[in-house]
Amino acid sequence: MSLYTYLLISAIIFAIGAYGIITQRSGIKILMCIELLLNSANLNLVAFSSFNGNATGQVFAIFSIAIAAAEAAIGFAILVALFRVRDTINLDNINILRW
Amino acid sequence: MFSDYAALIVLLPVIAFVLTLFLGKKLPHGGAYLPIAAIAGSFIISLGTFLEIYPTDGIVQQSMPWFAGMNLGILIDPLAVVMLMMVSFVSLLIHIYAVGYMSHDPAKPRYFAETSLFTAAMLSVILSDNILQFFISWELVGLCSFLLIGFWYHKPSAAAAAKKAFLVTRVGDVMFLAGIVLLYVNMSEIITSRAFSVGPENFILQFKTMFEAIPLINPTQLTYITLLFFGGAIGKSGQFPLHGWLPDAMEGPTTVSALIHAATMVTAGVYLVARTFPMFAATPATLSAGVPDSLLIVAYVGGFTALFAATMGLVMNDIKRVLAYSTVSQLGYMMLALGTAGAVVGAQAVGISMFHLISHAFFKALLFLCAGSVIHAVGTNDIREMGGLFGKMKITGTTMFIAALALAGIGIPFINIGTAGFFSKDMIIEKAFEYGELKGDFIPYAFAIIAALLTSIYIFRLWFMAFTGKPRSERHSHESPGVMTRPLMILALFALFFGFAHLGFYDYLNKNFELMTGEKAALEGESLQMSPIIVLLPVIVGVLGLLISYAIYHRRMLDMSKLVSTQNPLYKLLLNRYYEPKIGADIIGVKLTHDVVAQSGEFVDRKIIDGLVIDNIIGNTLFKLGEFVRKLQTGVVQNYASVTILGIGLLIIILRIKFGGT
Amino acid sequence: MSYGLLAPEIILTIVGLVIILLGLLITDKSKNMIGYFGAAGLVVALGYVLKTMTAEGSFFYNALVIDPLSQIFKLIFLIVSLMVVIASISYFKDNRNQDEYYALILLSTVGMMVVASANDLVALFVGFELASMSTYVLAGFEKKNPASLEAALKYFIIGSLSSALMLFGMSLVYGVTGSTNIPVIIEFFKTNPMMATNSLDIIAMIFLVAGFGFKMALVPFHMWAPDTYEGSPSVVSSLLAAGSKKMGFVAAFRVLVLALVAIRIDIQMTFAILAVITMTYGNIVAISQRSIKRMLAYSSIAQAGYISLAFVVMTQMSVAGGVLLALGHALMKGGAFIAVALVGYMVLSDNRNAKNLDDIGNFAGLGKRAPITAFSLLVFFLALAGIPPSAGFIGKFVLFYSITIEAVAQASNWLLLVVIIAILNSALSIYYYARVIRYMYVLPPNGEKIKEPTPYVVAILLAVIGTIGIGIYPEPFIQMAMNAASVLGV
Amino acid sequence: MAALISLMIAIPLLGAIITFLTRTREQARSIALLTSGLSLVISLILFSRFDSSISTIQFGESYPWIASLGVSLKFGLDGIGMPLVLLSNIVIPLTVLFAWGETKQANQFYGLILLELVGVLGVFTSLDFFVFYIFWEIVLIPMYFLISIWGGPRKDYSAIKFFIYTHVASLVMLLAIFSLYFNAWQVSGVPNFDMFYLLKNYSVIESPLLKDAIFLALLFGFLVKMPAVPFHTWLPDAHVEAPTAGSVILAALLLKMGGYGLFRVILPILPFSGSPGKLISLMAIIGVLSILYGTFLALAQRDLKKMVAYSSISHMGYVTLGAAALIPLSVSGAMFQQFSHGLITAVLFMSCGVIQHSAGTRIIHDLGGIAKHMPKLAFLMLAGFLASLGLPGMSGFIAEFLILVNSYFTLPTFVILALFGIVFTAGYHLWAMQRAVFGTYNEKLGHIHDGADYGIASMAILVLLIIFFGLNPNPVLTMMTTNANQLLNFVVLRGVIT
Repeated sequence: MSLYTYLLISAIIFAIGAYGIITQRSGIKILMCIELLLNSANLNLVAFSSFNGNATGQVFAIFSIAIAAAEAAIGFAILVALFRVRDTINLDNINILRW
Repeated sequence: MFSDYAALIVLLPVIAFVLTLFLGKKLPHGGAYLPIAAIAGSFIISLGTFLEIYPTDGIVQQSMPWFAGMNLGILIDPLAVVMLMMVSFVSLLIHIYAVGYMSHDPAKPRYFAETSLFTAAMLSVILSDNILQFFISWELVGLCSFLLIGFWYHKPSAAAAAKKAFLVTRVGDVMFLAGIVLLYVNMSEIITSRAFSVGPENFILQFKTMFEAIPLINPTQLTYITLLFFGGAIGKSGQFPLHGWLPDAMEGPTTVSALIHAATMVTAGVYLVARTFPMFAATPATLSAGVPDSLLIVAYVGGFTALFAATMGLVMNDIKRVLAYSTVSQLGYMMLALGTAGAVVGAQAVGISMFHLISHAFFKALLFLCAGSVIHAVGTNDIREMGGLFGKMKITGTTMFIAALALAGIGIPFINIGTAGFFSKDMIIEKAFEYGELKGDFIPYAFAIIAALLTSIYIFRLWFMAFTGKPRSERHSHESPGVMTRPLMILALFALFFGFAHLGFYDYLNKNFELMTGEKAALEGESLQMSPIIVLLPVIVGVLGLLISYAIYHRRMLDMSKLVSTQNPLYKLLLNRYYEPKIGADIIGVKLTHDVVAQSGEFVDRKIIDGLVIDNIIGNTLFKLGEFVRKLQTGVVQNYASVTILGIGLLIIILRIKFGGT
Repeated sequence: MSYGLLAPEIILTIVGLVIILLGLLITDKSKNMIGYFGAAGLVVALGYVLKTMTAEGSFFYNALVIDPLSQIFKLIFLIVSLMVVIASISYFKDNRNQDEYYALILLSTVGMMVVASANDLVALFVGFELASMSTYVLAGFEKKNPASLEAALKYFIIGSLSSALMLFGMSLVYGVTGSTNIPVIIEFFKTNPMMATNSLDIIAMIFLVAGFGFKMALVPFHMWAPDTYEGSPSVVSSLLAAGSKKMGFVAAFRVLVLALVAIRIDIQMTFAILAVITMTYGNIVAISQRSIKRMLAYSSIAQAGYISLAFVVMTQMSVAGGVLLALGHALMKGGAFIAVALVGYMVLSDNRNAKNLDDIGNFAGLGKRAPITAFSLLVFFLALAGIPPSAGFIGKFVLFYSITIEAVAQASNWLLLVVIIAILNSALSIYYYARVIRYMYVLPPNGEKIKEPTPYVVAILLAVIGTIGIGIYPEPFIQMAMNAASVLGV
Repeated sequence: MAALISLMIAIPLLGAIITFLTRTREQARSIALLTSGLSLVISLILFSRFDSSISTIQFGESYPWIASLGVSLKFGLDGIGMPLVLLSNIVIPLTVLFAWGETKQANQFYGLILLELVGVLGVFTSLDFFVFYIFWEIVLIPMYFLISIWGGPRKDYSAIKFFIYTHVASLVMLLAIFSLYFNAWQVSGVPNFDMFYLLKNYSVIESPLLKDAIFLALLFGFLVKMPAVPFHTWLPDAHVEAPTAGSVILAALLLKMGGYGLFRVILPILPFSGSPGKLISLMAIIGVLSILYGTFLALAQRDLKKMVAYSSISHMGYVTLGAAALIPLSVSGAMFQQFSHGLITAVLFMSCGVIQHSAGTRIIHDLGGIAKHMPKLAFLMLAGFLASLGLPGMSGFIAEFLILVNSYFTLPTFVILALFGIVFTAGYHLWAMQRAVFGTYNEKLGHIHDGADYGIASMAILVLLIIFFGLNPNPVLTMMTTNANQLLNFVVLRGVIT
């Protein structure tokens, strides 16, 4: 597989993630889409690392995975707190702050 | 010795002004004695100066630098000294008279302060040795006139008349100022081009410097300058077409009318032309260039005004209005004298004109004071409500009759006995005739002689209506107190006998411009020998006018009711003063200037420049835009994400287009 | 190798961790002490930074560098954190979660400082995320308040999206250049200029811009900012607007030099458009706000527009101007949000159940009710509007000046147009500031005069002194900014 | 006694701070009067030591400030600045005196007035463009507050319009300052904000287009302040709503900053601009347009104060015209017009203030005959109005006369146009006097009475000064002429006009 195949796949994943963020209403799904975005970048990094012949990319990817985990944790925490107050995580309804 | 204190002539009344204004309330008679004393001082110094310089043909010149190359200074030459004596003397008499006349007015201090300031300003006009100081004093005279016309400011008509007087004369003043601007520019160009050197004692706008530079000034420019000066004179002396303010100015106290609008201030215009006469006289050289001769215009305007004002004098019913139009008419004579005689006898015209000016000052002041005395007695201005007053007011009646005779110019020709007006006015009419002979243009003469007839008719109409016949009002009238009648008698003496001074006067004034510049003016031509009929004619029309009035208004030989009715268009035209107030004030003043120009300006300013551009286009658009854009912030987070991603997409597209893609 | 130059970060990390530990050990009542402890830590760190303003050094295989640019931004972050911490002593008084709060603030500050020093994309990303994640939590710290949670959620979603975008961009850069070390990347583009203009690289650049732009609140990556600033606790808004926003700028300064080397004119034009749209948008929308925090948020967007003008020409002068304005903005906006927090305190003391604490109506007669706050807000607003003598003026002055001279030097009409638009914007902003000023000083008060709590006052006065001080004696700050700019070698 | 100028600026600044902190209005006004009076004393000392025969900067002071930008605190006075410093120091204490009875937030009120003094003094004395700009901007803020706290019904709109409009103009001017600064920097390699230095290097700029752009930007900045038509629309609004003290300061001092800019900045660079001929015509057109437009608009006003505001526009038009004529005496006339208008307009606005205060209205039609009950006011107001319409013997005449007479050399057509305005100028002044002050007393006004003594006193002092300078303009005119001559040396050298 050439580099471009990886890039293509990563681009597709990225696109799916982006599309999901725009269209989904559930907070959880949006979190998952963000994970998709991050992982498309990770895929890139690893692929480039392999083709560039140095390990920096893989190191970067490991960092990024760790961060993504933390991020997801925070995201869920916020969603839980929100759910306690508002009884919903449908993002369409969460718009008291606007204009 | 007196001439060293010449500055005091002006300063004394100024000091009196300040003192009276602030201390007048605490002094008896509203502090009237301060200005009287001060003006008496001015008169004494003037007289003393005259006696000093008359025998030696001297002149007094004092000057000091002021600002930016201008100066303040004093010039007392024959022209100035006779004016000084006249103004201070008449003013003194009128002030004395006013002590009685104004005795019941609560605002006496203000009155006397203002008349005192007026006298100072007028004396300063006369004394000025440069045109700027002349202009400044001239404006102050106008200011005082404004203040005094509006003396009873709580009367709306008085406030309106004051405003009108100031505005109309302002039109002339602006022309005068424009003339000064033009003169200054020409003078400084002459000076910088070094074609002309000024000594350290000479200043750019000094009369002396100006007159010396006359030959160097471009003749066309000189004509413009003189015409603009004359424009100023038209405004101040109430010549056509800026005459309308003067009859309205009668809203002030009668003493003011006598002082300002008859004897002194209005003559400032004539004095201006006389003062700068060498410049006017130098203009005919440009006739060939198609530019009109300034003196010709002076003559025509003066002559026309003399006639024009006299026609209105015929129909006025307000005693002061009649006298006001008479003043306008007589000022026209003075202008006419400067214009026609200037062409015939050169600078001697100044003497002729000034002589009429001074004799007019005496008899017109007298007329007004008499009118004041009458008004004081009957409490109305309307001559239709007077009548039969002679029995009750002998002194007033007699003195007024003398004044009327003087105004009508009645005397006995060939043996030279007559009233002041006889000598002064007949001389002008004769010169107008000579001018006709010389130039083949008898129009000025025609103006003058017809006006003389009308003058005689209206003044005796006034006298007969007021003093003879049956009383037409119930009011019990009585003679005025001595403080008022004594000045009348003094003035009557002058009105009767001043004329005999005419020869000496002419001689003295003829030297005027020679003394200043040191050059001898060429005497132009000997007087023509005149046919007796021409010499007699002015007197004949004068007497004729008297008889006509006697017939109509005393003997009631003619029924005037047909003529004197608003059905008669001519009468209506005259009574409405040729619709001048309507055209001047309503149409030009209010409709055109205020309603059309100013209001449309206001509209443009508020609605277009400010409203449309600033408020609507800039202000409202921004607010509306803000309100609109604000709504894009929906509060839904997916939309935010969409915008972010859309933004990235757009950026990529923009940059790809830039690069064409690789 | 000595790690002395990294002492501030180390101290803050330790203090942060100790605070968490302390929180477990002490009673809820004595937690009010923690704020002072945090402030002390910040003061020590600040002292270190001030001492080493001109120091240079590099650490961890050149992943972190200490240079004037990093130091001046660290200064900004530390000052802001200090202000926020001091103000929070009042704001979060008697809150039983104070320990976590202060720990998060300190950690987020460490994150920002790491970004300021980052010389490697990995370090940059890690620092970015540290700061971001701490602030996500901080934004939602009032966990009973739906607005606060909503703010946190929006901030979090858009923030993570941006992080992902940025990471994606970084991956592409790494792919093209084979390195994550910024100087190496720049060197690579310098030697291979052709590489710089391929599509991948442009996309990478845009993704990076999006990532930084999110923090900077640059249109179109700004959408979260008004909601988050409005919903978060005011002191946290202060940290976000004044502190973490600047993180985006320092990252952009470091990385986008590369853009400058790479694609020059076009990125210039793009930034110019972004900057102009941002400032205009911010100002126009700010006009009609009734919530002062929201208005400040939009004003903050507008300010981001001004600061990003620095990228348009990328001269030493313009970067210095950007840095100065960033410094000024940190003080002014930080102070302003804290002042709003004080107003909220005041309103609550009137009425415990009051809603819309930052409604403009609550500012009526503030000049009488809380004179120090009102005066400080006046100073901040005038400074934000660019009226001299103030930090805002000096920053704008240098910045606008740098653009003008470029416009003149390049005879570039569109650059001139950009400045003129910036200037008109600056004038327009007066409108909404003046509106608040009017409420404060012209309208009658609707309550009694209050006693302003000391911690707030200290924090606000710190900002006021900084704002005016820079305005009156800008010389050392200009020097610092110029030094910082010279690091970039532009 | 080297630092007199900075002392003169520092005293009112200190006074302002103290005033803000005082508690009672008696303290506040006493301190305001005291400090502004001290400042007046210093300016009188400066004035008496001033050598009118030299055109260079006197009493120069310089302190380093922002070295990296080349900014230093440079102050100094010459014939352009000295009279305006004197004017400021005359007007402000009198304004404080006039507003002696202010009760609303008095300490802030007097403090802001003192801050205005600080601002204008700074503008008129600073010789460093950066410092100049700072003072230029500082002036806005107190005025904004004066209007928006103590103003009339539409004060919000007016205050903000004033603030933004003039601020935009300052910013445009700032751009031009940038360009000048950059240019000078390139020439010498050293950053320097010295005003004269920047202006001197203007001629080095190569592109005529750029030169003109800089010139126009500066001109715009000053014309808005003056204000000249068509950039004047902020002025009527500001004046109508401002409190009397604010109007007085605005018209008497703030407008003068624009004129000061013309002399200090515009004239020195005018001969070196890209197309001086066109720019001169532009200035002349704007000047005459302002004169006539202001006059006619004043004629249309129903509100006395608005009328006075438009008359200010008209009078400031003379300044532009005189400056554009580039004749030494026309320029010094224009400078004198600034000085004189400052005194006159103060009287006019004070009159409006007294009328508003006691009659409760300023609409001319609603007044009438107030002279009956307010004789002192009527007298002083009449004096002010007469001065304003250019009555000889008052300072306004000297200025307008010098401008008209001397501008005729280079701009004859414009002078003739301006002359037309004079009649109408007299017209609206007298019309207003007649309707408002004279005539039958309008009984609807109820019982009115003369203004308070301190107000009348300060007006009287101003009237005396107007008359004094009308009779003897030399104390200030001489120094103006000296500097005007020096300014125009360049003009002659460059052969801009022949």
